[in-house]
Amino acid sequence: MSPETVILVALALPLLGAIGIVLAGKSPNLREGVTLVTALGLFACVVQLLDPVLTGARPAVSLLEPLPGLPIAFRVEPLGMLFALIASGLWIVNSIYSIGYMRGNDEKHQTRFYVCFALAIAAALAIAFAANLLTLFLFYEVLTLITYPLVTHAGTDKARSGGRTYLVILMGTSVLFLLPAIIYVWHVTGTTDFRAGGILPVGMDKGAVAILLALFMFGIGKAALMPFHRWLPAAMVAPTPVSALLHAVAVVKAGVFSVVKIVVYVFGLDMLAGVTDWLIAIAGFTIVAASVVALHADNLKRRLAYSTVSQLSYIVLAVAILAPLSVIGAVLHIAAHAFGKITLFFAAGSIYTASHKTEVSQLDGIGRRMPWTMAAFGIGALSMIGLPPAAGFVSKWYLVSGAMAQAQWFTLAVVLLSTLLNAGYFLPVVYRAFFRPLSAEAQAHPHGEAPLPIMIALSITAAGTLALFFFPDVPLALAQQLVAVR
Amino acid sequence: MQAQAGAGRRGRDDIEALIIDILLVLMAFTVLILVRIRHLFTVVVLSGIYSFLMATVLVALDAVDVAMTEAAVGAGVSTVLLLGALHLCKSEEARPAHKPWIPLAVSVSTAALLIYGAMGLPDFADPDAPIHHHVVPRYMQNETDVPNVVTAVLASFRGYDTLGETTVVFTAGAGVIALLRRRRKAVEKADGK
Amino acid sequence: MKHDLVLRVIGKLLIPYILLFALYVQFHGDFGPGGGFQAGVIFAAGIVFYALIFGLENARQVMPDRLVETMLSSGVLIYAGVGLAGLFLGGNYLDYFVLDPNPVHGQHRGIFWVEAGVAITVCGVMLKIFYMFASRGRSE
Amino acid sequence: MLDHFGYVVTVLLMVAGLFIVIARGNLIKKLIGLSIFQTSVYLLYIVPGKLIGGTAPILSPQFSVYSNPLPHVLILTAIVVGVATLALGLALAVRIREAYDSIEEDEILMRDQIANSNEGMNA
Amino acid sequence: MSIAAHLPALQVVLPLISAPLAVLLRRRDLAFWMVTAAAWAAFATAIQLWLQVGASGTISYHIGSWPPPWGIEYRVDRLSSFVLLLVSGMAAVMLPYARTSIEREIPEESHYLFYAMFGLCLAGLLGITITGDAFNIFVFLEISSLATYVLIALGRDRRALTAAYQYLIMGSIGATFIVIGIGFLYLTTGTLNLADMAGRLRGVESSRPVLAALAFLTVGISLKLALFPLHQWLPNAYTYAPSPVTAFLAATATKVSVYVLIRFYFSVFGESLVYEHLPLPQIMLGLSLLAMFGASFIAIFQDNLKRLFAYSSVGQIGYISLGLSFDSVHGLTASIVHLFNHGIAKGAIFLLIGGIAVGIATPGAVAPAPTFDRLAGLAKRMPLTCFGIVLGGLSLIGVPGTAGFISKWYLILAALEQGQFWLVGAILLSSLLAVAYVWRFVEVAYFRAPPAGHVARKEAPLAMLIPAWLLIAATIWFGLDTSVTVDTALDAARQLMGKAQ
Repeated sequence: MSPETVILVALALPLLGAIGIVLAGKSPNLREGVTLVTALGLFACVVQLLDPVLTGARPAVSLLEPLPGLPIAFRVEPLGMLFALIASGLWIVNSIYSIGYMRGNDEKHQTRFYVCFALAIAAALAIAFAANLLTLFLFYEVLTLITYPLVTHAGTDKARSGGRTYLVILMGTSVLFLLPAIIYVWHVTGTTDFRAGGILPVGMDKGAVAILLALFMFGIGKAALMPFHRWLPAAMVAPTPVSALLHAVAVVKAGVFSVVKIVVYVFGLDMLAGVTDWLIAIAGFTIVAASVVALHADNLKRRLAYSTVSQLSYIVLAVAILAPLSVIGAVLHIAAHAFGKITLFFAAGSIYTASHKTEVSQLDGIGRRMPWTMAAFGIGALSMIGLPPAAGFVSKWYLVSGAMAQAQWFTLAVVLLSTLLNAGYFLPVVYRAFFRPLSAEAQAHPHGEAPLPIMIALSITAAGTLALFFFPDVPLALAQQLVAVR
Repeated sequence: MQAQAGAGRRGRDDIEALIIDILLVLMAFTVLILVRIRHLFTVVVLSGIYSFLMATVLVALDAVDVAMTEAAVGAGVSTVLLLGALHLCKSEEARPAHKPWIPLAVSVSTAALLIYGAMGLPDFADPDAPIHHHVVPRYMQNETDVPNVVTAVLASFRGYDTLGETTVVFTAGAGVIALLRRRRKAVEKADGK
Repeated sequence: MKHDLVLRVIGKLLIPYILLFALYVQFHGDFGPGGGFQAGVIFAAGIVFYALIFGLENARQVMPDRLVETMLSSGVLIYAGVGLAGLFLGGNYLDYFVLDPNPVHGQHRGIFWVEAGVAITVCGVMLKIFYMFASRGRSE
Repeated sequence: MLDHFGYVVTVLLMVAGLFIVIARGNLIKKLIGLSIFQTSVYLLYIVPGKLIGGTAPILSPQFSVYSNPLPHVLILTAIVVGVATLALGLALAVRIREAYDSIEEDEILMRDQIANSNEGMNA
Repeated sequence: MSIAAHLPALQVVLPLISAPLAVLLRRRDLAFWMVTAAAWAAFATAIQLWLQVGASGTISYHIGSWPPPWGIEYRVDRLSSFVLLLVSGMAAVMLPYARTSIEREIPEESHYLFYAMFGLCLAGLLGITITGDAFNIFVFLEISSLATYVLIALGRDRRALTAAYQYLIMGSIGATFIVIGIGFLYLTTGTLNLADMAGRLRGVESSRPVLAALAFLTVGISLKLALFPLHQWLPNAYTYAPSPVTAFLAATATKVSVYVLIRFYFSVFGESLVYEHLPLPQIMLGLSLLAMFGASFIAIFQDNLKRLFAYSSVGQIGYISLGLSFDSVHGLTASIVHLFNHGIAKGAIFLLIGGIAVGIATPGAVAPAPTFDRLAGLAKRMPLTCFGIVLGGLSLIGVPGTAGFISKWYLILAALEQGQFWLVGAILLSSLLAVAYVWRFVEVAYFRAPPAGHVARKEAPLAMLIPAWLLIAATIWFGLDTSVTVDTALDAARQLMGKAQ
């Protein structure tokens, strides 16, 4: 297959998978089988694209042209390649995990769940491969809409209200800020294509650039920059696999991916020199503030959610520094955070499935009953804090190097402070789990590890988190390509 | 001799205009009374009188075809229909519940706009007005060999309008059948309650 | 009113003239005021008059509902048909010139049929509406 | 003479008709107002078509000045439209009277509100 | 006789003849086939005309072979051919739907009259669109209006009667205003032919009767197209009319009125008169914003789904009139595209709501109003219907990939051209209101448990689903491939503004 065909197949496969899931809806085993096969097939497709991209090819396809000069088109470049690899790869693991979780908790509407999941992955891939802003925006919205049923999966009042927040913030920011920004870009340049080095005219008014940047940054609500981060904790009402894949990988990464992509391919790093100070400040504030909230959150998923808010801003911050090294850091962090955070969510879901515990304060001594889960949690936590031998260390290293190169002392201070805060809210969990005695109440309800599929998935991602520390070659190569093409 | 004829003619013309004006004033009175009266039977009778006056004015304005139609339709058909409907309904109008300020404002501003526009129109009976010069002369050439120009224009030049007009009548007829046809069951009464 | 002898006698005398007058208005429309519409209304008025004096049921025997409803649509069809005839004879829609080898005669012919169509529909509709209202009755 | 007297009276008639339509709540009176409104528009078309000393537009060797026939044609159509509207309006009024037992707008509105609130309670 | 040359006449005459034939035959099935065949023929004609106009420019057809301005001229240009396409296409799709739908809504003995009225309404709308004569517009407007009043009154709820009556009064006032406007124009120019009128107006620009005519036509037509403060007739009419009627009206009637407004503004008065001598654009801008926000806001709080989307229509009309207020090619393009796109989407939604009415009815009984408490958990029973409404709703919101996005794009473009950035914000903000009302439906239908003791529901019959889904598919199609819609609208706008390439 030519790379162009592979792109189309990769986009179509999850859609076909969704149809297959609907058809197989009556038989759960067949249905989950379809999901797994689709996920594996998809990953195989995406991997096929890796070699051409690494050797410098940029396969592209154009589908339709709804508006003159504004086609719906796809083009694979390093950044999108990486995002696609992560999303499709983790979908496999997450599918395995979902099987254990959804069955273990007797969730309803499972067919709808798997269908929406497949469609969400299709949308994420389309975002990854988008060749222009319009295509990106189109699938960005599709992703919002298609994940809405996943967020409100439980159908309770709480879920509905969470879903409403989710929709209002994501739709609102994208329609009110992102869309005008795209239209403005088109108005100024006559195109919305992503091009290396940016498309905005050289010598554009700095004020206009700053406003445009602000529109983009706040418009991409999925990047959860404060004050538009509220949807992320709200979305935690969803079942854990949703939180894991979508709110650690696909959705939020679609957000920061768009941030990086727009900064690199629409503005160009040079264009932004001198107009990103406020962004650094806001990203820095978000990192610290979210960490402080996480510190006080007792609900484990909520703590993880705020940790995500904080970690996403690392990526925004890294990009805002505008140093090539820090951009590499941002790209690596997309990968590192994806593996680390999905591990953490998996662990949280594992705890919930096995023991129905949701609060940090209930976790005393649980490490003795669920050693594997809590070990994996520990690895994820290391990655979040940025300690070796976890992936988070590599990305933070690049980030810090970039900041040093630009003499960004504020950034360094933020990173240092947040590292401490991260340690402050993750390590106590690990400590409680392994070194505190089981509470009396917990002793009355014995339980072991979570079901096997959960454990398999958990182990894979934890191993991945470690592996990325030792073998960051592929993401690094892609990131370097991204920066080199300037 | 000629001057005398001219003077006589002008006298006749003035009388023509005067008759028209008197009739118009009468119509205005009829309508003003009509606004006030709440007994619907009287209102219907007054509207019949109004139509007759209208028909008379139309004769004075040389619109004999229109006058004939207005007499037959306005004074005849409409009155019969109204009486028929009144027969099926109550014949006393309720006292208005609130002061009609908004309708009054709407009416007055419409009037102002109308006057504003009408004052710019060509004078009454101005032979130089554009309507007498642009399209009409050809109608007067009698290409269809039908002396009544109104009929010729109605049925031939603008025959398509008249097809539309016939269709309007047909629509009303079929519509009234659809609305007043006896239902096998009285459904709509049961619904709202 | 049904039993008012004077009215019945006058009606009997008058109604034929009303109907005749309607025909006059119809066919004299080319030369004087009048035409299909007025004729249709006057003809219908004659029947309505009849219905008022001799009762609705009698009128319905003279002009049965079936006939009236047929008139309703056939008038429009005649009119539109004249238009189509113009098409088939090689002219535009509603082109009367082509209805006869002599264009002016064609106009006469076209106008005649068109006016007939108008009269039929108008008469039918007026009667039908009258019937519908009259037969509705007060329903308490 | 008053050159625009005809127009002024026409406007008065129109506005009186319009006023009855909007201000009155009785369905039949509204329709009468509507037909006065429509009828008075006839004058707007016909009055300017009149030529003093002219005759009705029926061609004859005796006359040379004719009033304008085109407005007559248009107004013939308008009259027909007017009566068609009136017939339909009255038919509707009769049906409303049967369904609501009233032809006063306020009463009908009130009855609808009651029906609406009942609907809400049943649900 | 060669048919191709007479298509403009046949376009209107075929549906017009089908109606009396339907009444003459009096048989339900014959009437249905008669009117449906006429509608399909009209659609085929419209496609052919659209192609012809696209290939060789404006067509002028002289009825009765009398040349304009003496006779009545039919004039098909880019804009009218586009609107003809919309109107006849909608009728062609909706009639088969109506056949199944009215079985449950209208007593059987009235069916033939329903079809006749439908045919007349169609003929009237097509006639308004195609004619090049001012008075002829009025005549055909009345045909379609009278037919519409009857169609609305055929609804089963008694409130349908009052809705029809209210519409009759407001519609007749509007029509009379239009006659007054045409009268002023006629008295100043001496002609009734639109093109001729435009030519003769150049000499007498901005004289008082012309300005009065502009005002009366604007108000009269605005009544018909339900521009914001003049929309009062619309919500009740849409709510209580039989479902196919609501769908057809929503998709075509107001759109044709918009067409008439555009026709008068650009083809008769000329943009310089409309846009320079009066504060009309400002007024229209204000009213449009009021509609976009006011009506959409009211829509959010409606409990009856039909009424909700009726108010949404009023709001969406605001977008159309907003495009008109710009006085630019892109603004006009936005209006034209949106009248098409919104027509399709709203038509589809109302068709689907008709399906819901069937679905929630107990067999044999009158369908209850589609209020939200009856719709809880409906998506499970009627997945296709509900999903269709969601897709249609996305088009109302203007989500990319749907037709609604395309029109909003041009609207925003027009605002940007004039440097009105705040307006871009307003347009986008108002689409969030659309999100709110569409999402009310989504939440109720998808995420609320069905009411206890609810009747068994199943998907609407295929005969109703297929037409509705055809339109939904069209909504998506025209969101992705705009070669038909945008190209035609751009051409039409350029033609109207005298900026043809």
